[in-house]
Amino acid sequence: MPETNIREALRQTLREALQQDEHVILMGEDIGAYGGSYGVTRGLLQEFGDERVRDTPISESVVVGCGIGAAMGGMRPIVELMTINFSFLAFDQIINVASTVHYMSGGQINVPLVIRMASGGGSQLAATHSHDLAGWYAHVPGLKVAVPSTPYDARGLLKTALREENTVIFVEHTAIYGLRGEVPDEDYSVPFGQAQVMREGGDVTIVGYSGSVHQALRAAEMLAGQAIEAEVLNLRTLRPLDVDAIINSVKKTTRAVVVEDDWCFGGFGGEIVALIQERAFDYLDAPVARVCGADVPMPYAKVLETAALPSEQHIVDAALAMR
Amino acid sequence: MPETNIREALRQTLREALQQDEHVILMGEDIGAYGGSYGVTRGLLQEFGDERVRDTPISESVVVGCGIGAAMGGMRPIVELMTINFSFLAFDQIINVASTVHYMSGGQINVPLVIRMASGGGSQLAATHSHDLAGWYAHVPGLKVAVPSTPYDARGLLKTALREENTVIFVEHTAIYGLRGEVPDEDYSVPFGQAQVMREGGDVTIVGYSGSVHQALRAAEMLAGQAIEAEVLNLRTLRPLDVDAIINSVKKTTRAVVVEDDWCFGGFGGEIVALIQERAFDYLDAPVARVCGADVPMPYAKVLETAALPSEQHIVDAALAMR
Amino acid sequence: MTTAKARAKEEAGTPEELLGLLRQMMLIRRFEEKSAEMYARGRIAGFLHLYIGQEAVGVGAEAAIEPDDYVVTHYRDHGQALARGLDPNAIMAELFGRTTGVSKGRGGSMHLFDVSKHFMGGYAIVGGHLPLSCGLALASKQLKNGRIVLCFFGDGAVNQGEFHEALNLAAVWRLPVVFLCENNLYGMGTDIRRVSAEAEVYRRACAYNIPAEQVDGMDVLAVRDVARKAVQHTRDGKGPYFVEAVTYRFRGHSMADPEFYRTKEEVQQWRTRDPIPLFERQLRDWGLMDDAGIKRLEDEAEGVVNEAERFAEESPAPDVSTLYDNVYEE
Amino acid sequence: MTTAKARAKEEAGTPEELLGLLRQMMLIRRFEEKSAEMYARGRIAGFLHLYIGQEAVGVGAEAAIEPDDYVVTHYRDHGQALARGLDPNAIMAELFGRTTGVSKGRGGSMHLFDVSKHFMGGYAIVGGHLPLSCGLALASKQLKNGRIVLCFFGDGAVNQGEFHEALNLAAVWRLPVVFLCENNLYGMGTDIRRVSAEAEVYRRACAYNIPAEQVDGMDVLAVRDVARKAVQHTRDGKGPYFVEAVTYRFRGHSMADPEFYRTKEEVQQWRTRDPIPLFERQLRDWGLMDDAGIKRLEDEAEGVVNEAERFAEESPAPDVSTLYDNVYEE
Ligand SMILES: Cc1ncc(C[n+]2csc(CCOP(=O)(O)OP(=O)(O)O)c2C)c(N)n1
Ligand SMILES: Cc1ncc(C[n+]2csc(CCOP(=O)(O)OP(=O)(O)O)c2C)c(N)n1
Ligand SMILES: [Mg+2]
Ligand SMILES: [Mg+2]
Repeated sequence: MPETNIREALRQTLREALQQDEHVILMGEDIGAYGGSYGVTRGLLQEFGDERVRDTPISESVVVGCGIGAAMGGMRPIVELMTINFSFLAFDQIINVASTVHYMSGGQINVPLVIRMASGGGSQLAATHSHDLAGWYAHVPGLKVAVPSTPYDARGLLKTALREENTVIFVEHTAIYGLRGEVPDEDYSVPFGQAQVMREGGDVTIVGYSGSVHQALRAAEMLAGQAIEAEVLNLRTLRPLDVDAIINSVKKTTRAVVVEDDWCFGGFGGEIVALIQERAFDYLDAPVARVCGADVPMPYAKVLETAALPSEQHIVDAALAMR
Repeated sequence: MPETNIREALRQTLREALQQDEHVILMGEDIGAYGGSYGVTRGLLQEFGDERVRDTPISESVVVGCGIGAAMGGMRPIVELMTINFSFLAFDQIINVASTVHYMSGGQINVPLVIRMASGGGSQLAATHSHDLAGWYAHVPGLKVAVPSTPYDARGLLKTALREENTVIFVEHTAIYGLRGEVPDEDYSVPFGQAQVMREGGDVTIVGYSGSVHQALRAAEMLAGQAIEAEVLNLRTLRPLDVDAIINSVKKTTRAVVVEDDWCFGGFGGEIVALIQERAFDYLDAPVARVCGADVPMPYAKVLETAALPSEQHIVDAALAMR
Repeated sequence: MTTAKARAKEEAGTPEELLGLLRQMMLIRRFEEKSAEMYARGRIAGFLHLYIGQEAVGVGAEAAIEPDDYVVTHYRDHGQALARGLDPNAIMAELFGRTTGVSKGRGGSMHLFDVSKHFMGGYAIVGGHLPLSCGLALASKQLKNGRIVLCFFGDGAVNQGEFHEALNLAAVWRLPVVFLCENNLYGMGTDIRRVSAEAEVYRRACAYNIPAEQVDGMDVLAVRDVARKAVQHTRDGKGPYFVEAVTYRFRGHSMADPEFYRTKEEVQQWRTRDPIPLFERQLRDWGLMDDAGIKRLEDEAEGVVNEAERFAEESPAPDVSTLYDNVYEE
Repeated sequence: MTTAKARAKEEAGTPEELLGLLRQMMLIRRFEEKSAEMYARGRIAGFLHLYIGQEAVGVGAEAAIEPDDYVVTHYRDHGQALARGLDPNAIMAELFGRTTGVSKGRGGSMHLFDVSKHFMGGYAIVGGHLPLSCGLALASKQLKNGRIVLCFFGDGAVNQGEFHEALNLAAVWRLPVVFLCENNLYGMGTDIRRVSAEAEVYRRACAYNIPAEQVDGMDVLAVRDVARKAVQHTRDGKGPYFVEAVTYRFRGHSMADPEFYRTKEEVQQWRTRDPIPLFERQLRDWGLMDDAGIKRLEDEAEGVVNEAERFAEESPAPDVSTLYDNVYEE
């Protein structure tokens, strides 16, 4: 599949996992007969049958908890949650069980579980379906958090997730499922904790993840028109976080803008800012800026939703304000 | 009650609320016949009866959801959750309903609900009962978050919470329920969004909230012994946050240490650091430091638990490292 | 299952009442068809879930409650909102995302609110509003204002933990809630028999000792009558009541649904039980309706819906400067 | 309720088997008394929940399963851990927070784990481990390794959403789980009748079409026999089985409990049904036990428990340098 989109890259990777390892099972609401609410799992039920591809009741908590238990019991379950907001119904299982049990058991049990969840705004789904709260999961020791933004990463990070011995929260931004890009057919993987420089530049570092990487790239394009060369960093995973990549870039550029869809206040972007000022304090020529979602529950109306999401213009403005 | 402890200050305030307004009801697990798992509600069932003080099933989600509905229906419910970790079972109700419904309804509905929850480590309760995740709630627009650290604040902030028209997450640190202090008998309240300078100093600002304020104060004492005058700020509420108080202090001291029990990575402390560097960049003489809980699920064994919690010595070390 | 086939005309209700039920069902049907059209034309976005096929449930149930009672429901909420008497203009404007919408354009199709009508909202987390119904009922009970709560939800919601917790609490505290499950046999693309240990949903109330009944959700009078009984029970202070209305949605789950999971034949089969022609025929049998009457009601619905479209179309989108309004009540 | 009063000695089991049950119960009792003492002496901290009074449940149920089967339970887990054959030394060391503890001192009393014994853990979120039992059972089923899951929980857990979701899923997928509710009548200080719409817990299984049975939890043989039946059912691939064992805890909920919520008389009343003397008497009636035998078992338990104390006492506390170990599996 040389060029494909994120949805296909994920499906192909799930398919291979199902083919290669009989311990892999998929569980989730409407992943089978319906074909997946975002179509990622389409066709897999037909190909692998309903023991391997399991449509579940609308019971997020037991779906995740069952995934945890199955992982403890030797399986390699992959759970799909339709929307990150629904993961809050399984929050107890993720925070109080999946992330703690390896430690609490003195290392006896581990939970090789992948929890895929769709996130992000842009489709006018309003306040109960639109947020991107990957940062919350990244806060929790015991979890790992992958946030792909290209088809290449989607496949490569999912491969890594499937080989992990720990629980991985795998966040898929709904606005970019259809985004196309090169994906080698070979069996590659993208390691966790290695950010990617998507574009090099010496004037300002723009740090993004998931959907926001593309805004960052577009902003860099716009900035280039004003003779500002932005370096764009795609984090790929939030936990582990490639702090060195961020710091090295900022040491070079002396300025940084952090971009995320999530609310600014108390969000993950604050961590990145804090790390930069901790480790590159003497290099900074301006305060690190954050470009985030507006501090509101996501509104339905298009104009409001658009205003509530970060945009390339916001990034450009932030970068220009640093000169 | 001129001098009393936090537990008593809270009880007295709840008692007055029950006396003064028949719309006030208390709901929670074991708040009645058992007397409250931390004893805060002891005696209230006997005094007000089981219509006003309602023991609930172990069903955190419906307890909170019932509080939300009752608030919509004209009551002034106060819900107790035994431990912040249990609030994750009600996370859907808090994040997807309580915080959104005012906005989503175009301002028609509001949810004047107080959700009290105990938090924090120090009692060897291990990874399912010991964290302090107030910062997560502070991330969410639509919620307010109070984090008292003295008997005076406990009473004063609870009074404000009870007059709020919005949902308030009221976080009570279990390690300081017994902490004593002056509490006037008069009907005062502590407004949200106004931090308190607990100790003045010109050399370094220590920002704390909830339990960590007391570590900050002890650290300031120790630092004074080394001729460093620390200014200690008690945030009192995380949302709204008194950013001005923080910035003003840092502009004066040029150095800051942020202290919290929570995990550092991706935690609320990052927000404070980010705000400081955004708004006092040119004043800072050193990177803002964070002193937090260790990045591990809380261990049971005393030595490990102690090592996992922030201490006054950590704060002192961080302050000294800035010279 | 309770049906109303052999009912005598006299017991069914006054002619005005009966015509009112048909009028409401026809309005909902037309409104939903228009919504689909507006979605296709890009006027409406997000997820849009139509009520077509289920009209008898919302209309029948709401005919059994008083204006002061509360209604809460899920995201498939247009029908229940219209039956409750919300202004069709303001509903359509909401779907268009306009300031004149019932939720000022903030909520969209899945989140309709009208507090003045005690329509306490459509909620888009499956099962998430059942706890609220307990709270509203607790408030009513505590304030002794006599209001009961009518809580709609789908068959998909019954496997959520919040369903269980809510039913238990309502039973223990004898809260005045009528739990009304609209069993349309599918939760999104999932056949209830594949995910529910008990596919006869009303039987689940056994675990809470809540009286429960199944009713033909294609028969508006049957729904109304069972709902009346349920409402009376709760109003008498006897605690919650559970009603399962067996129904079917004729359209996809939402506008995005490819409908892989059911056959055309099955849909066709159910369409023969379309609640609107069924009730029409009943009224004709009773001599209360004729071709001209139907035509009149159709025209009326058409008029209301066209006016709603015009209203929505002409209403302003929210101003970006209002983005931060109503995050908090001051 | 199933009891075993009129049972013939021959059907009850071999003498070794029967003595083994008594031995286990006595060991648990003594272990728990020692734990209480150690708590009072500050050797154990955190929350400590004793199993005293409920010994027949854990011992009876675990006598019905195979070493390969899985056990999961809640925070009141010492008894079930001992019955499973976990090393008393390592359990006591865990309570002391020592590296030699079953969970290396990381979990404490509420979080005992021993994967080598397929004791998959004590979990301290009420209801939170029921979903895990489904997952373990799913793995067994999928891997066809014949293991079933025995899942213990209290009466307090049955009102949690996770209980409902787990029972439904187990039933729908016919998972080999025995759900064993230890109904000791109180969830912390809350009488089950005040918070549960159906206080006869086993009846709740009706909502999931899961076969269910109530058993006298003070009668170790009755528990064992019902558990055997349940285990056979699940092992035969017929799906989950629900057992309610009615029992009582003689001590407070945890060491911090002031016990305002129940009377001394009630406790006294239940103490007359103490499972250990009850079974002792049964064995005496059958001629399998006498004063000397009892003395021997008491001494044995005493010896094991004293050794556990010594072991724990002499074991090292974790080194602070290991704080970050096992956050992740590498
Ligand atoms: C907690 C949660 N999980 C999943 C979804 C996605 N979802 C939306 S509607 C739906 C099906 C609900 O079916 P049902 O309750 O039967 O209502 P119906 O759509 O048939 O009216 C699902 C799974 C959701 N909104 N909330
Ligand atoms: C989700 C959650 N809510 C509340 C608690 C606090 N809590 C611990 S034990 C307990 C009572 C449980 O009662 P039951 O299930 O009957 O078990 P028992 O203690 O009687 O053995 C409660 C409320 C908890 N641990 N987890
Ligand atoms: Mg349905
Ligand atoms: Mg109990």
